[in-house]
Amino acid sequence: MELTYSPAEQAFRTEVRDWIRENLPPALAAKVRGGKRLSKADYELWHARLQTRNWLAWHWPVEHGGPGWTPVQKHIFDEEMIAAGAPRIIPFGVNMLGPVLIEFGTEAQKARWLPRILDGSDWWCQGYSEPGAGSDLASLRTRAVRQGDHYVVNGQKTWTTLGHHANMMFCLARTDPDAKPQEGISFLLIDMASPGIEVRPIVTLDGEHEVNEVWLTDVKVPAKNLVGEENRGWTCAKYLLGFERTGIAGVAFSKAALSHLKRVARERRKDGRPLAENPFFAARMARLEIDLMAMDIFNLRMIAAAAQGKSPGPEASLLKIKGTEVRQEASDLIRRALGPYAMPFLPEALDEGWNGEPVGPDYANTAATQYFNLRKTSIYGGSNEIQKNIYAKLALDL
Amino acid sequence: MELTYSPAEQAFRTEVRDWIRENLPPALAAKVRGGKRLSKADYELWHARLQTRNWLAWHWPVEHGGPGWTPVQKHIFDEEMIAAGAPRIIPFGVNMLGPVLIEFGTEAQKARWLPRILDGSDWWCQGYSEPGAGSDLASLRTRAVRQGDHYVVNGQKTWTTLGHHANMMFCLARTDPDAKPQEGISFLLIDMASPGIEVRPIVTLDGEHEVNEVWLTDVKVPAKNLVGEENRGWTCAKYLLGFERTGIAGVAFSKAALSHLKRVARERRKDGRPLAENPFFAARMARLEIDLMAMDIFNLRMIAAAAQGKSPGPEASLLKIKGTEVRQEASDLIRRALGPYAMPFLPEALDEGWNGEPVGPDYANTAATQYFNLRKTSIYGGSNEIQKNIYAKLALDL
Amino acid sequence: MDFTLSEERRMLVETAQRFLRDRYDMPTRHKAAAAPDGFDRALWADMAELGLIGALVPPEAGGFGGAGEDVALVFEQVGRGLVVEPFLASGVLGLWPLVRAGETALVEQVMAGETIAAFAHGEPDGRYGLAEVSTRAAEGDGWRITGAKAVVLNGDAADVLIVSARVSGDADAEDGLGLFLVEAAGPGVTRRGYGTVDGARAAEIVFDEAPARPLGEPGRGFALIEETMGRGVLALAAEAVGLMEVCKDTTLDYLRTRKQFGRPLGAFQALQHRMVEMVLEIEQARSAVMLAAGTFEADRLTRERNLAAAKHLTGRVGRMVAEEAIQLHGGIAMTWEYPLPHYAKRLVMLDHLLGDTDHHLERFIRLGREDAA
Amino acid sequence: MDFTLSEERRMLVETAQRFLRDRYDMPTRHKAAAAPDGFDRALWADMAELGLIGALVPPEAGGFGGAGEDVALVFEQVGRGLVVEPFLASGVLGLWPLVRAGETALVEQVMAGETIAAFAHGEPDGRYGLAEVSTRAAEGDGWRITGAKAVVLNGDAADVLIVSARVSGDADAEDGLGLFLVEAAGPGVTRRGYGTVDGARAAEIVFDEAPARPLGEPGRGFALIEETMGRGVLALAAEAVGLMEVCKDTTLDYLRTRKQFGRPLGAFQALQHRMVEMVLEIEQARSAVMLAAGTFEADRLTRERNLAAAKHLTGRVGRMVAEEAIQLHGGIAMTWEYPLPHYAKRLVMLDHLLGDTDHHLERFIRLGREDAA
Repeated sequence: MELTYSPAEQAFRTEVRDWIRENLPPALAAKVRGGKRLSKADYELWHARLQTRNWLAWHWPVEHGGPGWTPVQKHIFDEEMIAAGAPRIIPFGVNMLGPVLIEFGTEAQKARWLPRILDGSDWWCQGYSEPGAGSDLASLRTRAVRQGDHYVVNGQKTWTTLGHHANMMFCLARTDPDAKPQEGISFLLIDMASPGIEVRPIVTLDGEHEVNEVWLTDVKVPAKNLVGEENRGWTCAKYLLGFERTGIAGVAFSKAALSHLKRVARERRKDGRPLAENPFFAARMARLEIDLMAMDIFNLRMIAAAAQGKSPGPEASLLKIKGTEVRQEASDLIRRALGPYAMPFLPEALDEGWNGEPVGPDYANTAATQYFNLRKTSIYGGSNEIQKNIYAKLALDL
Repeated sequence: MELTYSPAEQAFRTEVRDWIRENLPPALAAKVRGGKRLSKADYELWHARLQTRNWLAWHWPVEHGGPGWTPVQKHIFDEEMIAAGAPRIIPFGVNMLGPVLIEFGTEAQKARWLPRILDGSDWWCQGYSEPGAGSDLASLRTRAVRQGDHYVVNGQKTWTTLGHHANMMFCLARTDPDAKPQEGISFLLIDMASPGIEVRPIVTLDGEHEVNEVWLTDVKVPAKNLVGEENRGWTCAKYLLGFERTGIAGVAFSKAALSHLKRVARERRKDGRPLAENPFFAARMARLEIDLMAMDIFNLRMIAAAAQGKSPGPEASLLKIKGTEVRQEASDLIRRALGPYAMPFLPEALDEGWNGEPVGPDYANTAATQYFNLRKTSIYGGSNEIQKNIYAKLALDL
Repeated sequence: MDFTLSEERRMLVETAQRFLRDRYDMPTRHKAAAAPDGFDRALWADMAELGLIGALVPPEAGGFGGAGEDVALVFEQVGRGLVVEPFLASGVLGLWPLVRAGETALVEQVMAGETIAAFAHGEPDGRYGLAEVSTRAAEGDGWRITGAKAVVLNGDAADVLIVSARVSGDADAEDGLGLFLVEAAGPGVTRRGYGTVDGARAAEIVFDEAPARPLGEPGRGFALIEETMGRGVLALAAEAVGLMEVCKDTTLDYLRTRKQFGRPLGAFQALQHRMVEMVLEIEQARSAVMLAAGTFEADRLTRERNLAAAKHLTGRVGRMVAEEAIQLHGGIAMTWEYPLPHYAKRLVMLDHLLGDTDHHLERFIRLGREDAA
Repeated sequence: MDFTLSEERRMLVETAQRFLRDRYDMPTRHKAAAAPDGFDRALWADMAELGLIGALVPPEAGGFGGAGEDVALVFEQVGRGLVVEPFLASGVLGLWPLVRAGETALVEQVMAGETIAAFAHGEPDGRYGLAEVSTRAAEGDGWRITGAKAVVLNGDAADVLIVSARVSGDADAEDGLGLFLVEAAGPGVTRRGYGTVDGARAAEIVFDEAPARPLGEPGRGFALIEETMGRGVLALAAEAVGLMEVCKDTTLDYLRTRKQFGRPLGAFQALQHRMVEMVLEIEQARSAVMLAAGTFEADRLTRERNLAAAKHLTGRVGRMVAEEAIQLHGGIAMTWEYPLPHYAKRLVMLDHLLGDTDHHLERFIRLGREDAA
């Protein structure tokens, strides 16, 4: 057993860290760290920078232009990106559609779409979830009917993250209504400029707009935009679910949150002493830190297993559950630490270029909204309840 | 809203308290408080004392000799008994069989058995649970076959509390194997001296013997010992389950445990100060105390509703769950408070008349075994999981 | 032993319920919250007219209630309705010192909803401590106040401010405090109003030699501060129970009707058990509030200990209920247009007002030691 | 980054597993626990022969292991086997000070299982504090020890006692402590042995001018006490993981086979989810133990902080696993003849040895401050 990184891995970490320092604009990192709104241009800039180094499509196989990293390298890259305050890579094109096309796409599809993912020509969004379907993809109701050389699609998608930025959507639609629920689904690529598409914003409980509803009314989709076989779209969707998910536990996010929490608890005071010295608060922080230390090792155990060629098992479900719980707990403590100053909320302070005076400490404004926003992490990507069902069935044989 | 007791109720409390002080032998109270083993004679003595005051069968209707107490009086009586360290009333005859006979028994059955319950002639045990049946009474396998003027009973009962003291058992047995699971069951009274009955001790995880297995092989039971109609025994069993259960939350037990805990935490030391002043331990105790304060009111709300003639609703399930959790938590903290001195266990110290030197504080010996023993409270009497099922169905309509 | 309501109180509850049902739906509430004051003055006047503010004031001061039980009943309805009108700020925290100081005219105006009062007590460097007051009051040409107050609820819309200030002693000393009446629009008062996460409003207020009038004897104000905050704690704990009830009912409705994998969500045993645990904890929280309300007129230690217990427990249970209600709903509970998350947000944020669950646990422990001593 | 075992360590684990499977079933274990010594000396010698004690000792002291990883591996198996032989008392706490003091001959005898050593450190008025020592050592005609030690694990069967005693300083001071070797059957030593709740044995020991030989320099023994206790903490945390694994496997088997209402218990979703939560927490506990084992040779602060984290977490998770395993089984888990409750008892009682979950949380916090300073 060896818990430390090899010299080569440490050198890789240095390389990544140095490159980020040189390439990530400090103003952009400050926006990420301050919880400000990021524009489409912010993401596009960062994607393009990464692509200059060939680090955008780091999940892709070498033969399609991926850097060929080991699981440990991927983990290190992920940690460094988050620690540096880099914007996240928008996953829909590069991390989700890319691998599906590489596995199931025709040569023509690969030739057309993969380069456009890398050079930023397309902004993809994901059309999986539907109102009323929740975590139950098999009850999908969007219909696609083949008419000559195209499909006609009708239905409604929801929780479409950054769909208002997207010009393309990959989408699951039912092509055989008589088949069993999980069969008869197809995987389609849809131009968001097609007539009959309407994107409606969903304002979330924190007052922000990041997700959308997408309404499809008699939308024509060329048949050549079918990925994989007709009625076998479930295979593509499942492939993605089983795809190696580095960072599923969000350890790097939680580490960043913990170190922010420690700073807040040193600065805020309770009974005339730093809050960090209050025994109850210190206990809450210490329990969190211990949970996180353990989860870090748990995560590394999975990565080391992947590095030995083991495919990711149902333990990914456990990591997802614990990862979201720990991250939510960290945000809860940050909110708590602020005391009354968790109350004020100035939405205008999230805007780029806002130069007003904060109310209370400068980090207070987003503490509570961040706590509420993170409730989503245990709901999406397969809710924690679904993860428990999966693990009970696959790993515990119950 | 009025949270205090009426003058009449306060006078009743004084009356009960005074009577207990005069009638409960201090040596017996000391045994109860010290967690020592109680003999059959101890229980019989206390039953007889209570009966002199007409306070043994306090659940019974006035016309059958009950004292006619209000729900609040019953609650007060229960609190005072426990606070004084009185032995519990063994419930099988007086609290369980008695009401069933009063409701379903023939005049002959009432005339024969009720007086014998009151004067202590019979020690009853309960033959409900079976190996493999758990909380699922409907899957009962003990068979009773009618042959002329008697039944022949074969089967096995388990968790028979104090069955080794009993001379009589009331028992559920299947009389119609072809009926639906909950039908075809009959309620029989069985003489433990009958040929074919064997009582085998079950030693529990704390090393003690209180419960038993009862094996029945071709046991003859006179047909006149059938209570209620043949195949309708479920009705009797259900009647008892729905019977008013004062003290289901065990508030009085938890109050006694909390006050003991406070004493222990004042006496034991951590870092040179009383453990009660250690912030982590003080927080554990305070959370427990607050839970208990709330549960006390919750319990009184139910009693007040009963006093207004409302029949006990599914809230009894909630009280059972919280009551066992709080009581178990109190025992957990007492164990914790003792530190290393929770380890030693001298079984001989539980014997009557043991005069040895304790290891550590005199109350240490039973702290851990008590904690383990109380795990049973969330298992028996309808496990907490069953209570949740019941409440979800009956009260939440899920 | 009686947990039933008197006839008068039953009518009070029904009045509030009817008003909220008929006049205060979610769009109305959101609109009120988005108004410049953070609430609707006309609705506030109507609520006053119905006696909902007067119910918080004892008869001898011109109201027709004022007992702990009244406060709890009104605020449970405030919670159920997710009311943004200034019941806490003006109706309790601002009003009670005026009642105790015998400010008859002002009490009447506040009770009528015409004058808005706010309680300016917490300070930028403070954190829930009752005596954490650095703001100074000095007597010369009348009393004048200098200092800064933080997160003053409805401080921007207030007409009068009840300000805690120190006439002597170190920061944190209980001795040397006083309460003062300051005209909100008067000289030496600078206010910066803002919205809060849960849809209410508050203000940062700076006093620079602001003219003030003492309420009670300057220097001996701690008891009144504690008493006022205690009323506020009871109000918040009761509001929390009201919010929990709505969270529970909404979630139950959702579980009964929403289907997944071909069955209603409520048919899944894991969710059933979690709902039962939620209901059980709500009953515990409700019980703690009843205890605090029912002993609100008892001796100080009993009252303050039961208040601390209620605030601790509603804080602990409140977080659980809010998080579970969102989780059991799934995505829809993350949307602004659905009512539930607004209840959940308020329920969580109550823990940031007048002392959080840890603060009140510490207070409960400390009061227990005073009791034993 | 490598979580696999070396070939030697894999063999060590297999050796232990084979022995426990073939020679140490539950009746054997119960019989050993019921023996006068509280364990079986013949089995102990066999375990020594297999190298299971030697694996706890570094090569330079005559063993063939001794690293944190070795300790963790052996004790996970001790947990899985519910072993009552004195691995902790003699193999770690008693042996380590002898190793550090270069007591070659004694080390060999203890490693061979011929001599039983015990660590007499905790005192009747103490509670997990490393320096809570009032027992005195004084030099005159050789060193002599006077004082009382509490709950000395296997203290009744021990041949030699390693005793902590104070040569100077106040109770609680880290300075002035020393470790001493005392013949258990020698003059001035009075022992009272007894069984413990979890089937082990311990003793109260009184020293009255008992002749003693210093191990290391008297007065500067604190570091060795901390180091020895740290090894014990690692051992207990790893033992806890072994116990948890058995609790989990037994419960899973039960849920898969036992039927209720016509379905296996494991088909009920509420129980499934609780099992998943149990497994998740066990993986967390296991991870914390791996971290403590893998950094056991690091600098003091890293080592001690990770040990405190592991003991805290195994204590917290241990209680949950023990209680859930019993609850999910139902009645059968309350019976002596079923193996599970014996595992559950040991798992809970581990929290009473070498500092409980709260103690180590406080220690973790304190060490964190030292780290920041």
